[in-house]
Amino acid sequence: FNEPLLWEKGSPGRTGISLPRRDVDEAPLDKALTGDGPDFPDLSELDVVRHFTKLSQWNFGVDSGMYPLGSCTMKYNPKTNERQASLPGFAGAHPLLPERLSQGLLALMHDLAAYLGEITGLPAVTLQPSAGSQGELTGMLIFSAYHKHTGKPRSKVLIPDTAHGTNPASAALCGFKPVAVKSGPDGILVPEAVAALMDDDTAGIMITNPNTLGLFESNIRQVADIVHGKGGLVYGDGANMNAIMGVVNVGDLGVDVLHLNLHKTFSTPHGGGGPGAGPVCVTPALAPFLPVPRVVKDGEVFRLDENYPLSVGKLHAFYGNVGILIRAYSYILSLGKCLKQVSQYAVLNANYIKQRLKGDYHLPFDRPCMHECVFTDKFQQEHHVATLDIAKRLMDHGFHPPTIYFPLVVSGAIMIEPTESESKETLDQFIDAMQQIAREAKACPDCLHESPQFPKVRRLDETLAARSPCLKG
Amino acid sequence: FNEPLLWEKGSPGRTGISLPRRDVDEAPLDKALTGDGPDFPDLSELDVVRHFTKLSQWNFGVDSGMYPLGSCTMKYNPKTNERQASLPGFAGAHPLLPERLSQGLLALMHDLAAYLGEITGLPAVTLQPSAGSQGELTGMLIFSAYHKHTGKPRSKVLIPDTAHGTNPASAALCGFKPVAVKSGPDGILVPEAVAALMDDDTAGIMITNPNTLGLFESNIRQVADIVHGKGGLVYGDGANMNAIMGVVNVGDLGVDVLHLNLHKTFSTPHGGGGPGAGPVCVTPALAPFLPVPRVVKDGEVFRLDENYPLSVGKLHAFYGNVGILIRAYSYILSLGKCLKQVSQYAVLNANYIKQRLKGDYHLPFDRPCMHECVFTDKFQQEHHVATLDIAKRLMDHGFHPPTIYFPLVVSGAIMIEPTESESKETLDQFIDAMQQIAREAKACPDCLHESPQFPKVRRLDETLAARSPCLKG
Amino acid sequence: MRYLPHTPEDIRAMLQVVGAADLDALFASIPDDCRRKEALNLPEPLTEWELNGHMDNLAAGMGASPGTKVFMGAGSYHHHIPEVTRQLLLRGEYFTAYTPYQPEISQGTLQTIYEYQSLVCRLLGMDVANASMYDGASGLAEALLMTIRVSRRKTVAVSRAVHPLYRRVVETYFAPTGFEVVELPVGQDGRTDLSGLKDLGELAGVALQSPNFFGCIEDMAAAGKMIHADPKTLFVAAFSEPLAFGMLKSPGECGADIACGEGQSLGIPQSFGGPGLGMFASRQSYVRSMPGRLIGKTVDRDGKTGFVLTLATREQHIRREKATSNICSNQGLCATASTMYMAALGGTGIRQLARLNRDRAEYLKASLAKAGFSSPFSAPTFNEFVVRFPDKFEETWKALLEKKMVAGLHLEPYYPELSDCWLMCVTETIDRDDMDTLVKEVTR
Amino acid sequence: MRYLPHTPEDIRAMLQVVGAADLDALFASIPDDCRRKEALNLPEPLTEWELNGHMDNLAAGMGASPGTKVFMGAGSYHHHIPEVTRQLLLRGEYFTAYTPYQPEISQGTLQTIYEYQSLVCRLLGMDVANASMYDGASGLAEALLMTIRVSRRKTVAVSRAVHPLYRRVVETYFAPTGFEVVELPVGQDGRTDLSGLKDLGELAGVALQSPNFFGCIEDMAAAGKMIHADPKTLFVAAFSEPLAFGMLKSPGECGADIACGEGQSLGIPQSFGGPGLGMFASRQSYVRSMPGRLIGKTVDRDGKTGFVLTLATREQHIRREKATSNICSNQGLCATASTMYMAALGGTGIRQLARLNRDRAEYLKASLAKAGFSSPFSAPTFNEFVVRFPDKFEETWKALLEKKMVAGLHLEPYYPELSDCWLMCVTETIDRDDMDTLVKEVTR
Repeated sequence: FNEPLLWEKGSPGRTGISLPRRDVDEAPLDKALTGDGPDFPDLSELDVVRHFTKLSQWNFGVDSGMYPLGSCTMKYNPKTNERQASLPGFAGAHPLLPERLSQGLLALMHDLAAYLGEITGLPAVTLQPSAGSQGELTGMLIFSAYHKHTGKPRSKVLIPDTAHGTNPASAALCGFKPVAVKSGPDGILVPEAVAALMDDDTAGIMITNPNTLGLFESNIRQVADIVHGKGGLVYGDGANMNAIMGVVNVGDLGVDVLHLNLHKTFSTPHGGGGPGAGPVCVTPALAPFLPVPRVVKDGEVFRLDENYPLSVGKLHAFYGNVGILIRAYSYILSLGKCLKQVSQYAVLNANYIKQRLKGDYHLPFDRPCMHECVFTDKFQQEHHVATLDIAKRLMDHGFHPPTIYFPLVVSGAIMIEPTESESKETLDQFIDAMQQIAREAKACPDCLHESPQFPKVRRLDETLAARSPCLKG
Repeated sequence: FNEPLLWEKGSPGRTGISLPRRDVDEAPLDKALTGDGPDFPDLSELDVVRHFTKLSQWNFGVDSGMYPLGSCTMKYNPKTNERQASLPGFAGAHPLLPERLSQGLLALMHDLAAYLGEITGLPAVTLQPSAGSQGELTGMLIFSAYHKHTGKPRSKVLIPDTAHGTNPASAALCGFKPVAVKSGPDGILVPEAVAALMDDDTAGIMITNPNTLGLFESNIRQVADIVHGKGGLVYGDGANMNAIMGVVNVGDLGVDVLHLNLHKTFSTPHGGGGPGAGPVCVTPALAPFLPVPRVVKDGEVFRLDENYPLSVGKLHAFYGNVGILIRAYSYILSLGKCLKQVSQYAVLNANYIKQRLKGDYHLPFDRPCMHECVFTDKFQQEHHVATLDIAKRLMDHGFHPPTIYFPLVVSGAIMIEPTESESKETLDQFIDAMQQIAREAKACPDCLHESPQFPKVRRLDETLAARSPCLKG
Repeated sequence: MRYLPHTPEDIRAMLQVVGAADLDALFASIPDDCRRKEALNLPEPLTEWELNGHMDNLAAGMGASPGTKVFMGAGSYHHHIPEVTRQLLLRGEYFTAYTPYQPEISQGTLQTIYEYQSLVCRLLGMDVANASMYDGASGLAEALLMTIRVSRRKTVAVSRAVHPLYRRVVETYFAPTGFEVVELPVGQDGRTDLSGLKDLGELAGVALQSPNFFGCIEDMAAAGKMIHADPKTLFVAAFSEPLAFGMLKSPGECGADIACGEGQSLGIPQSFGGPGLGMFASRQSYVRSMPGRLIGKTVDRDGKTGFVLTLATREQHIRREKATSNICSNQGLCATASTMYMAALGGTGIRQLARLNRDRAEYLKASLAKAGFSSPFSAPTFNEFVVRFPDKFEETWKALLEKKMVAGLHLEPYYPELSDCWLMCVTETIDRDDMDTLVKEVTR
Repeated sequence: MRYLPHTPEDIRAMLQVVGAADLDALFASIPDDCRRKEALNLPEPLTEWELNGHMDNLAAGMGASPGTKVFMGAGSYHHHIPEVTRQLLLRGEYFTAYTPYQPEISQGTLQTIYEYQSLVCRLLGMDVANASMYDGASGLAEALLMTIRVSRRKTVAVSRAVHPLYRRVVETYFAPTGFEVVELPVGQDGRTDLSGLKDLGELAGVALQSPNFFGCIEDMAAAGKMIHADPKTLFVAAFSEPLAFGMLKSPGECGADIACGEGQSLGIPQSFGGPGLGMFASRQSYVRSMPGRLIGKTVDRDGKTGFVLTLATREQHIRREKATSNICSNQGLCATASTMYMAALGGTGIRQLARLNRDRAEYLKASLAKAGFSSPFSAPTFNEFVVRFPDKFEETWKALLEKKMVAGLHLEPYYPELSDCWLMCVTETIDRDDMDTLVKEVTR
């Protein structure tokens, strides 16, 4: 059934909210300043409940089934984290409360930063960036500030072709010119390629590790040495941290700056696109450049400290997405040392899928993967079946499709990240579905072209949407 | 997609719960007493979340759309009531806490009883019965205790054919023989019919008012006089109280005992069948017979009083479904005097549907109805389309069907109770759907026989289920 | 008001269709002398925010767990409830649905309750379970009435060690029926003394509770044999703490014909005593005499598996006064909660949790004994036990309330012969530190 | 651990398929010198119940509304949030979904955000709104960068009455770019003084906030005219309290080219400052220069209406370094919350609620004035205003903390020239009694 748009519902004068009693007189206001108020529909509370209940039913989430969207780490979002974030003491807290009345959240932020420092091996941490991309921006601001401070502003940043898509834009926002580095034949970075490009006008390199092919950049220490040798810095995109917690100390690899995506590795809800949180972890040497304010502990008291003259400044009006930080903190406390198991199982699951599907789908890099594996549609192309068809058909089997056509270095990529949350039975069901689709690609390519059949709508005309944009009603 | 049964999932040793740390030694126990523990499946937390998320999606509730199930008063269940009932002070309260630590809920129960007394006009109230049917049982126990006390145990109870289905069973549980009273040609009780049956071995009469045809029993005062004249009592089934709040004082009608269904009139959730709550309101004369304990107020302190020697005793180990009482109390406080509007709009909605559909469906009693109206399939029978087909087809239009084949006095009954929660637009959509079905009954009877088409399953084989019961897996 | 959608314009338009001049005219069929004269004397409606404040105040006036340490069970147990259960139960599709009369759009409720019935059978070792009763007490009353229907006899026997409040509900149900309830005494060890059973004549049923009200684990297997010495007598196994079956022999293994009790322990908040969950199960042969709703598995027109309400011919809307019971609902949402809870707990979890309950209770029992407070009863116990305290303990108990501890339930009002005894309870929510504190406080 | 489904048997079976001897062997591709030597130095995992206790303790250490009466706004507002919003947001289908890359199974998120975009346009009087930015501050920075892209100029002007913390974020974003930000002064009346505008040369954009940081309502219509005296300059209308548009002229009506600000007021908990909601809208002609995600309406193969992410060619994963911004997510769940809130509020509700906010704030302003504490500024205000307090007020303010009142925000750290001034806020959550109490306390 269709659900009408909000403004196709309701009746003027109806109400869906409880307004406090009026206990003061009306105060007049200059007519020149006042308007008519927005043309919102008037609904009852039940109208609102039904509308959003129905809309939600057309959505697929981790709670609906396996969601192996590569590079997005769609793990289980624990329900208890929602309880914690909604405690009135947290949810009702004004950000400018005096420190005496904010000790609970200041302590939480202080300890969360320490845990993230321990997990990454980069002990100086800001929690302020609102998402991974703002974390990247923060990292680039630090690059910029560092080089300015050391007296040598630089103009370029190296970015391998296996890095995350946001990296070039983040670098560009800080005035850096991104320079692409081609990865080697094994899908990983070759030190020589970096050495050839690294010079003293290059601020550093941005490396996603494990990279977007799901492979560990095993030459990273050599690469870091090359970059450091030229006075550059190494930025690590920690979006894929879920693969290596407790296994790799990122600080040991020569990485100077790393952002994390709490909505990936640390189980905070994705919420249909956000809010996220993108803490940035740096070496002690770069700590002075972190955003302010920073939470510091004086004896038993926590306070906010603005006094870092080299700081890049503020990225958020207050302290970032604290509600998200609370959830990540809850997750870390719930798992503690078992975070290493999280990574082990995430990697086990990806390798299991890789191994079981590699007869059915083309595997461009057949080597042990980390938390995700990348196939292509090469075998299916023979039957005129493309990655998109395979993805859409998976919906008819009750699965969310993997990430498709990314990374760009692989043509027709199918990037599968199961995460540690999925059980062996669920993986087996997914593998069965993928194998059935592979068989169907041979037997009935049109069945795939016509998919999906079961969701509320069929394939949507994206060209029409972009050519004649209709962005509001 | 099918969702497997719980025990078809899981893997032994997996866990979905957080067990407290063991901080004491194991204590041995005689082997003769110990068993192996139940054969439950072992699931992860995510398994549990997905299982019940998916199952819930196959259910239709008031939050999903209009649910005009006659006699069930499927009104909106306000979300705030859930907040209140889950406050830790309430949800975590042990029923045998000392009174000093129970003042909050004792006050709530005391005031709720007073409000229900005011709404019904029967001021002595017990909140203990767990549902309407237990309320009826309580009423019959009071009948029995009253007659025993006045020295004349009686053996029969009069029950009109338009009364609720549970009435005869409730009377029988108390050892009364139910005697049917035929309603008159207008669908309401005729005093003469009662006079002919009422004698001094008859404990009283059970009247549903408004009755199950949605009609007000306008002769109720005369009927009550007849019953009282023979020393009998009048029981009112208040399941349909949603029609008459603020309009009728039930005490004025001559009713001595009345039960209410909080999950009908007072908006508590139906929860797929319960829990309900069935408070019983009685005249001051019958107060001594109410169940114990009763909440009393001594000065500013509330306490539980057991000292009512004529009481029928206890119906519930503790005080009834307090969690449900909290919700009803919240509802009453949220509406206050506006409860009269609730009844007015409920009646308006039913009459509007009656008026708009009476050309399309046969209306056995064409007179102003109260909160529900009863049609039949008489017009559609000509095309071999029955009430059941109409009901099932409504599902394909996104509505829950009305109550069907009840009341029994009307052949092929379709009993529609919209409640006050539904807006005019929703009623119009429902009316459109019903009219379309009426047209379809003529044009394509088989389309109706083959309905529903859209839900997860089609018509189910109930005969098979009853003939070879499979009640567990 | 946000629950009432009608605008003045809607009302006007609808009245016109109906042909009524105003809202009052809708009630024309109600005679004048039946109309209410005075307005409802109720408070002004509260806003959502005023209501929140008011309810927060009332809730603050309660001494509830976990803020207060409650060493008291007696039929209501404080167990941890996973947040998962709470959030899933709030899903409107479960929560705002009625009894699943229309199975095609009620498969969620139906499959869930089918799973509930199945897990209850597994837990209790029984053949068939219903969709739930109101609570443990009325369930016991219904069970005893069922033994009368099945056996066509007129007397039932109930142990004095059955929860005293359950027995009062049984009394209420039996009062107008003419059937008799006799009481079985409690022995020195805290278990039911069945030695006089054979002198009680033809019994329809015999009800024991295990763990019983004193926390003592009855020797149910032996009791079953003694009761079945008369093959027509039904053995009713009652309970108030089903978690015990994570480690004890199930009622079915002990020969019970009917097992019934309170399921609140299984994921349902205490809520001042209700709503709870009346669990009810029996042998297959008695299914048609069983009260309450039943869900069965079947197929649809296309042969696809589905679930429906079944065997409704036992019920009151069809059989009317001949029905097995007048019950026409269940505790649907509570049964759903317990299904979620049992699913989360799993077989491994329930074994561990039951063990932990017992072991912690044993720790307190031993600590109190060491401090000089021993139990009058020798039978093994699960997570509750009786302790004899010295004369002045009532003062200590009151003093402990100030320290937010409820040090057990005084048995005097329920068992005058145990006026110096207190029923203690320890679940997994009470840890060793809590117990050590209690022992320190009662010995000081 | 309940989040990790693998049993030892599962692991064994999977390792065998993979061909790895043990879990460590899975990491063979990581060179030895890249392996972590020491174990993670993290606390032991907490149980769900230990975590609850720990978090309850931390939360108890906060002076949060409603327990504390906070007369402070300054970009974070305590408004009532309906329980409906809270419960609907917990629905897993919304909550656990990712960015709607696969529209066929994401119509819930997509239609909701399309509705969000539409309601934002209606509220702000703008042509097109994006799917949201991180917060009001970074949204303003993005807006100013957008004026530079559109106008191809290099300097922007920002009023000193714009939220000082927003201006600091703008500084951060601009620092490495080489573009310049100049400040516009505040006049005697508390509004931006635009008289010097014409001397500032070719401006890409001019940003004003209304109500501004001092709560003063800027004369935006007049400002728009002055700014557009240079037709290439874009007028950026910022805000931190969108509820004001329930009664004020919208940015669009005042000629704004871009409207951007913080939407936390619209149904989102304060949460110590985040997550909030960066609302962002512009004129139609600038849509392709706009940062952030956009949802558009389209049809499926059968001609059925549906919604998709669109105009992605502006975005970083396609345009890479040429993208309009590096932002690749939005505040999806917060945008969803605000859509639910705006739907519940409705047009009638937002008018009434805005009025009530203003009227209550005016009551406090008048009461304080009567008590001798007047505002340094004469411009009309919405629900915040500045008051000048006497020298020793800091002591009173601290004393009031003990009484659970936060009597406004001291402006000194933000505006040294206003060192004796405090920014007060009154929303609908503060009633007359609360205000009377405050006035009594500050005058005693």
